[in-house]
Amino acid sequence: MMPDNDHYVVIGNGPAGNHAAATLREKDKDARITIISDECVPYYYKPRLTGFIANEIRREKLFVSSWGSYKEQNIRIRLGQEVEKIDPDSKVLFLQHMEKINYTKLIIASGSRARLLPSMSRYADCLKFITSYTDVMEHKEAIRKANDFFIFGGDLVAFKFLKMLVAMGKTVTILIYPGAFWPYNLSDDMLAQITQSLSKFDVGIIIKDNVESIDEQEGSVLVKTRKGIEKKVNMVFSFNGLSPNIDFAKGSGIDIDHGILVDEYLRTNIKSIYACGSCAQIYNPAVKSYTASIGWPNAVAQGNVAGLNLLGDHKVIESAGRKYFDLEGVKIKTTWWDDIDDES
Amino acid sequence: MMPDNDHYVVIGNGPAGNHAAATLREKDKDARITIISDECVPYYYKPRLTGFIANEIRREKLFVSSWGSYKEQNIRIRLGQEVEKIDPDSKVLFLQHMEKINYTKLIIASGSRARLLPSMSRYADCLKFITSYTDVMEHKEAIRKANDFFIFGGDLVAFKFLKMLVAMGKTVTILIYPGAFWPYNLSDDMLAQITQSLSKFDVGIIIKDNVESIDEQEGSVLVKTRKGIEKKVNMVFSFNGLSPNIDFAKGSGIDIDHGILVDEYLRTNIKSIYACGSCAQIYNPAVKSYTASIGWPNAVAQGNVAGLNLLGDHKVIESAGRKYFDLEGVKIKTTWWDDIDDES
Amino acid sequence: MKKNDLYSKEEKFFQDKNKIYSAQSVKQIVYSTDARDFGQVAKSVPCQDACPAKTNIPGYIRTIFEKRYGRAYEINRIANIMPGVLGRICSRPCESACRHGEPDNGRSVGICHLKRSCADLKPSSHRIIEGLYASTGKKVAVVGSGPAGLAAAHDLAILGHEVVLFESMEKPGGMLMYGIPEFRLPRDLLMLEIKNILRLGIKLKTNMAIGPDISLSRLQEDYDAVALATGCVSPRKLGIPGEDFENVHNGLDFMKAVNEGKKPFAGEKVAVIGAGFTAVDCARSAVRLGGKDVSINIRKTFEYMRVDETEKYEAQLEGIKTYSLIQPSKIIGHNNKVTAVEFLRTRMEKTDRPPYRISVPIENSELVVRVDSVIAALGQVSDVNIMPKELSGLDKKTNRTGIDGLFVAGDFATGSSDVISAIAGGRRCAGDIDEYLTGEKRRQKVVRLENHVTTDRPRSYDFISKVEMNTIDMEERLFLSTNEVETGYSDSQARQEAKRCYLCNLKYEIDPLACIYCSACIDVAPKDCIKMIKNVFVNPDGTYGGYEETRDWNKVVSIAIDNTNCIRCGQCLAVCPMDCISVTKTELIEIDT
Amino acid sequence: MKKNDLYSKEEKFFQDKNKIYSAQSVKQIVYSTDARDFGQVAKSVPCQDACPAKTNIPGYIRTIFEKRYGRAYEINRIANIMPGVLGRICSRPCESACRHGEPDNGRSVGICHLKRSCADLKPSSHRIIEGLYASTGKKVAVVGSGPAGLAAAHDLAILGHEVVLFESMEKPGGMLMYGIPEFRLPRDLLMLEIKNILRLGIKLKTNMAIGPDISLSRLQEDYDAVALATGCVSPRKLGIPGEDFENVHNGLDFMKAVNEGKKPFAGEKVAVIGAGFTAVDCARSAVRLGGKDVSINIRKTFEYMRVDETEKYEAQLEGIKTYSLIQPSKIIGHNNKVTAVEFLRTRMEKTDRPPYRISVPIENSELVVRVDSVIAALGQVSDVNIMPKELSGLDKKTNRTGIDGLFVAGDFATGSSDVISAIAGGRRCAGDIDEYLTGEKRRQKVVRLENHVTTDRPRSYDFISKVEMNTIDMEERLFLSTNEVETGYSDSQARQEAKRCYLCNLKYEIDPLACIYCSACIDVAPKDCIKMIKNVFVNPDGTYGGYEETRDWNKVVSIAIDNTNCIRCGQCLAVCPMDCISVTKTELIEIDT
Repeated sequence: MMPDNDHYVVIGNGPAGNHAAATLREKDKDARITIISDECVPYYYKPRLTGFIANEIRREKLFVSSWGSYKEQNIRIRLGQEVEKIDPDSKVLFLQHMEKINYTKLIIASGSRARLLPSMSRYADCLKFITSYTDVMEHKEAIRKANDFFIFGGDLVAFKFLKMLVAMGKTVTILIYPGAFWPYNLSDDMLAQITQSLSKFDVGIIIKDNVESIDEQEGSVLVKTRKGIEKKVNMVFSFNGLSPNIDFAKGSGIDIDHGILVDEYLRTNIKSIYACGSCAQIYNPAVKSYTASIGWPNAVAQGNVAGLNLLGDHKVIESAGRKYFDLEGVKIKTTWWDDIDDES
Repeated sequence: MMPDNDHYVVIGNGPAGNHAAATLREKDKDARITIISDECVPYYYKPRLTGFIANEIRREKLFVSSWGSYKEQNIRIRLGQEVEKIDPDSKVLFLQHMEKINYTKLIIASGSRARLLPSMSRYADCLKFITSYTDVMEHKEAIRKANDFFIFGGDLVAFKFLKMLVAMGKTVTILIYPGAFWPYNLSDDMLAQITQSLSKFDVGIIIKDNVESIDEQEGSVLVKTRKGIEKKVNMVFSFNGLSPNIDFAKGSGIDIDHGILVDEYLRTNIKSIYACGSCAQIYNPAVKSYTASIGWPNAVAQGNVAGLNLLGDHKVIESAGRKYFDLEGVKIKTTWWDDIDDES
Repeated sequence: MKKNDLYSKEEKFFQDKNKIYSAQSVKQIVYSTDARDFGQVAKSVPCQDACPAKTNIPGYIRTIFEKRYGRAYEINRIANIMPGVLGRICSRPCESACRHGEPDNGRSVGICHLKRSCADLKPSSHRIIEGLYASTGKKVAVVGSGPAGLAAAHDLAILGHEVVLFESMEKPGGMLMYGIPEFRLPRDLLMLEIKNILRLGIKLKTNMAIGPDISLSRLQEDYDAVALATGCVSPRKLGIPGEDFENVHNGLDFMKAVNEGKKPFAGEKVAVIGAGFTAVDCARSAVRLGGKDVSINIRKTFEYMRVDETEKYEAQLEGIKTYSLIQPSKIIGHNNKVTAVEFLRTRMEKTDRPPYRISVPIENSELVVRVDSVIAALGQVSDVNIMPKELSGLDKKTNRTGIDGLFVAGDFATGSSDVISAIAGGRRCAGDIDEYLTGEKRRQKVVRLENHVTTDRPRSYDFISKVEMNTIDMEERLFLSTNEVETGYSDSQARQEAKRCYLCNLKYEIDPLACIYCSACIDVAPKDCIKMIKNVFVNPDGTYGGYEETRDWNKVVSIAIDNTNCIRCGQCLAVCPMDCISVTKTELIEIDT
Repeated sequence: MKKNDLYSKEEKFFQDKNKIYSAQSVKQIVYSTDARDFGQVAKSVPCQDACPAKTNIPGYIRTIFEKRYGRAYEINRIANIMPGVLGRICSRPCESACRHGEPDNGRSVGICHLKRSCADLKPSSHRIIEGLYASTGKKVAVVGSGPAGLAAAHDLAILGHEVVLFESMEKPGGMLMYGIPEFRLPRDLLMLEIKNILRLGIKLKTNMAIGPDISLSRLQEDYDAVALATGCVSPRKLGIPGEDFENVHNGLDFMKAVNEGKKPFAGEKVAVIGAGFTAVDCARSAVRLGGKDVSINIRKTFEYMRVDETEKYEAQLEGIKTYSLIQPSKIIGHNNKVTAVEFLRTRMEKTDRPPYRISVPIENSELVVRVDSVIAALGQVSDVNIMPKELSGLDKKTNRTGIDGLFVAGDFATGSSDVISAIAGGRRCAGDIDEYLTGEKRRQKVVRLENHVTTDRPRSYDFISKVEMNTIDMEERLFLSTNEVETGYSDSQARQEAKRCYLCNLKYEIDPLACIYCSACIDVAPKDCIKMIKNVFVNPDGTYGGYEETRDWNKVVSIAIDNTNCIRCGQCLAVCPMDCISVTKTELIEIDT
């Protein structure tokens, strides 16, 4: 009979999850460790996806881990499996298709996904996203073949993707949606600066307008705006920021706001459950508030801390958060309230 | 094939019916003549029924005709058959049990039957009547055996029957109902006279009272009056006048008031239909009104006239009606209105 | 299984009308609008056809037999709205038409008594079921809260209109409240059934007469439609000298006074003139006021009295004499008080026009009768003064007038009739108003056809004699004049009487394709109800007429069951070797279009 | 055949509760009052059990599947009286309980959307069916025409009492009329469903407030019973400095003004404080009044908002931001006008008492937000000043008070709840009043059991994804602020969503006497729904508790279907070689006692 070892389960196969798992294995050689991912590929570099589309980066260079590396670390990896529900009382995860997984301790590092604006939900079938390997594999060939693109939104990835398309010689129109950085709205001044910054590229820029309808018509897509602009394009992409991937945690008793609320030790309100990476909102004693964390380095650091604390440590996460993003030269605040502006 | 002779039908086997039939046979040798009677005995003397009960008259003396006499006259007699309906348009009589009889001319001489007071209908099972041979045959033995009698009402027959019972040595109580001669009411004066007249007999007399209830109890009958008199007797008889036997004619289109309305020629309002005897109300040009006819001689005379007129004659019936009956010395008017009194 | 139970209107089962159901256990229901089916029901179910409101009589009698009194009450209410009231005072045209009254068949079924029995015997927890259409936002004023007005208001409320009911008297009910005596119709019952109508959100405004209190033109302004249902309240006059003497009452005023609890003078000797319900009611009320010698005086014979046998019987029981074939010629008085009536005797005579038999006075046949009072109950005519002078298009049949949005209902439209006709008229008027307001006909009559397995009644039921109504005795009647005379059937009496119904709504048919002409059915038929026919006549309106019979086997095209003679004994069904006789339950009902 | 269809209450079919129906074609219906049946229904039909009004949810969803929208509407009305209203604004406790929301089962069924669909899609000729009890002659005053008052009035009218409904505002409906914005609840629909209640003869007196216009003691004199259903209208205060500045609204007053057609000042930057429906309604209304930067500010996290996902989604769609984990500490103003709000950040903390998770402010975490207006929508408390001072016996559970004939209903009795709870409370109060007036309990809940032939739904229905509600786009929302945002399901959408329902009211049972323990059913079960058990626990109230399972065949006493896990796929039924699995339709309904 197998010894009744601990079973540490990590939900999420990104930087936070992998670094958490690696830390756990490093400190506890006997424990069962499992990473669950809803994607079907090993741990990969998300920031390299655009380069991969543009054929600047080869497929092999995309991956951080190969299949073999999990085995080496004795970490069980379960890909293509979606967690549906957590029952913290019985310490059980419910997967789709009726499987249950018992855990002793849990790290949620489920990351985030492209945000579908509520107003766009009826056009979901026509909208493409570039947030995951799966997205990219689905659209890569089509992007290469297509000529006319419409980009709706305007977050950090949006402008990276736009520049890539322009570099590939595509015709691009962008409708900049002021709420793309939700919950931070772009002001008119900001919009003007961004437009100015983009003017060096040969792209159509639409501001102060909104999508009226998107219709798929014999292979092409017709976008109409409120103000009457019509664009017939091959593909429409939506870039309106990210939402934490935390639906499965709802109703479990774990405190959730936008993301999973954790204290400075990355502990949730439920014992034995930790969260890290972009799915988490971390209490920042400095600003006396919860902040979302964005970016690869943050995720790596949080994964390490989560792993250590889960095993008994009391490390406080060092805030690697920035107060501003740089969006085409425009400073975008990472907190929403006015007065931070004055404080800074 | 039989010649398509006339078929004269007479409803009723009493004096009016038999004399009508006899007249018809006398004047028309070929016609089919049928008498229909709901009783099962040949033509008999109704006035002799009381004597027959008292054993003063033997059964044979009761009958006017024997079975043979109908045959001799070639008159078909159908006994025990009740007429249910007349259809003057198709000249059809409907008998009970689905038989139909076609006629060419019809004489209604259906007589009358004991009147059951509406107020007494709930006690119908306890009340005996003496108006037909069938009644008498049913009660004769019981009357002989019984000792205590209660008589309710007080028409002509009532007093005859009462005297018979007294003569037979029975104990009799009579409750004189002022409406017994309906539609002629006895006044208080008249009641006093009648009581006086009856005082020579050893009978209990109740006036200005009414029956409260009649209950059959183990072979005897308990009569209670409104005023609290209780009589336990063997039999209760009701004598409250007669009603014409004309239910079957209702709805046929023949004018009916109390009885069947006929003119002075005994014609009803329907061609080929005549009525005579106590079932008829005959127009009396002398008093300019319809009068009911009572009594054997009237019935005989009317039967003859009806027969003659049916065959084409125009005889006016000679009114044999009386303006008064003698009821134990009290004169009872045969018409109801006040002023006749003054006129006479 | 469930889904097969119900066929929608569209899924007509009878593609071919010659197709006959054979007995089976699956319910098959068809809603037919075929003229032949309407004709068949009208001819074969004479009671329902005779009812002005087309009450489903065999339907409710059947449910009484099943002891489902509540359901029976609701079946009644669908058509006649106030079953407890009508179960007491209906003029009963159904009973005259009942096949049980035909030759050989005994007395007609006590349909009205049974109607009352379901009101009496329904469980105390009985719930009135109403199907309310969506609110339309339209407002309708109904003037007059007698039977026609109540019926119109009820149906309009059901149809979703806002209804205000105007009544000139203090209480609603019209003739029901003020015309009919309490001993025939208890007021708590009447008010209960009126309340059951009013509770559908109908606003009742009493003491509001059109003219004095509110003008018709005002109503026309304030409401989307106005229905006049003020009935017939102007009394017919005797038209003879002395009519204005004191103590010469007209019947309706006399009844109104009695019903208001007043004690109009009647005296000991009372002569009522008239042959209708009101005459009998006046006479019976006079008895309760102390009349010792109360007479009803009619011009024709008993037969022509416009009351049913029960009323005649009860009047006679209460000592009331009916003098026929006389008509008043003069009222004689002293000091302006009536002392006597002079009558002329009459005789019956024929005319060529309706009513065909009339009474004519006999010359010099005067007779004088001493009286203390005279009550002239000759009926009423409608008071048309209420109508605008320019009104010309009044159509007595359709409830519409020449004025847009103004309707007439009940006796006011048709002239004096009876309660059930007034209710039917009120409901018809509501339908017309609804069509006017909504632009569509929302209800229609259809014949519901349902296969039926058995005949449901043994032959022995045919020989049950009619169950008489129970009544209180004379002393109780006089003890309190408002004591109800009739006391209703008991549960077992009601079921017994219900058994008598022939269930004429069960249609018997022989499948001519399966029939082998063995004539076994004809041999067992207790009536002349199964016929060898060579032809069926078709009426101009598309309904079937009579059968052309033949005794010549060469000419027989079919053996047919004559449902107008059939007494549903089921003997044919039992002997048929081919199982080719089917039973279908046919019901004339109203459904949403 | 007909008579075998129906078993009366007395003729209990289940003499032995172990007897299980086997599938057959004859309908067998039993009305049970056995605690075990109540327990079974409560456990197995979680949606109906979660509904405060105990709406027969599987029943109406099934009839929607059958395209019988009218019937579905009536099934709803039996319990919740205003299906069109609740189909829009119900707080949907049923959907949280729906078994479709359990692990593996996808999203819960759109029960509320389906409720709306039967109101939308019922035929135009649909008729509302009411079963009216006989008039009692009793008069009841109901004070307050909000959901509780309307529900109480409706039931009292049905029960035969005369009802007068007093309303202090100009229009009836209470919070429905004045609290909920028109874009969520069109007023013509609301008035239609209110009229459907009022048309049962209920007299509505508006602009009549208890206190100013009529005294409570006067009502107690004039009526046989009085029900207070004035709800909760006294707003909870923020309790912070600056609360009285201009443009600091309380939520209910703000909504009231909006719903009266006034345009209260909101400005461009609007901060709504509160986490309930009213907060969201205020925010969405502020958007329609021209607000450009409208936020909802909540103390806890999103999860603790007392609104459903649809509302959150729609608010977000309309550009409303929700800021969580902050609470206002001060309102800052200039010239008596609000200019900004000072917030403190909060964090979640545990407590030992309900609600267990609370938010606590973080010291020195102040932040100031510039605003043009503040709307404080913190909910309301009942205004108990209306109650007589000597009133001591107010029992929040029973609707009775210590004063004879005085009752309380809805939020006024229980404190602030939701519409469906208020309706349930109003109906319960009506039942209590009826018992008080008549001395008897005239209605009772029973479990109706009917044998059922098949499972009625293929397994493929389990994988249908939830059908989303259709909505109008932003431009239309802003074009006319009263435009209804949601547009309802189409016919095919409604049927599609209806297919998803597991029909939890179908009870699956294995006859232990016929079962041969072959375990074929266990093998095909898609869920852990068929269990080998050695014991069934019995709760103290007589209901069945859970199963004690065993894997030891020696201890198995029965193989049982756990109806709380069963998704009615019918696969066990199909494979059972012994035909020993039966299906029974179980429905919690109300019948006359």
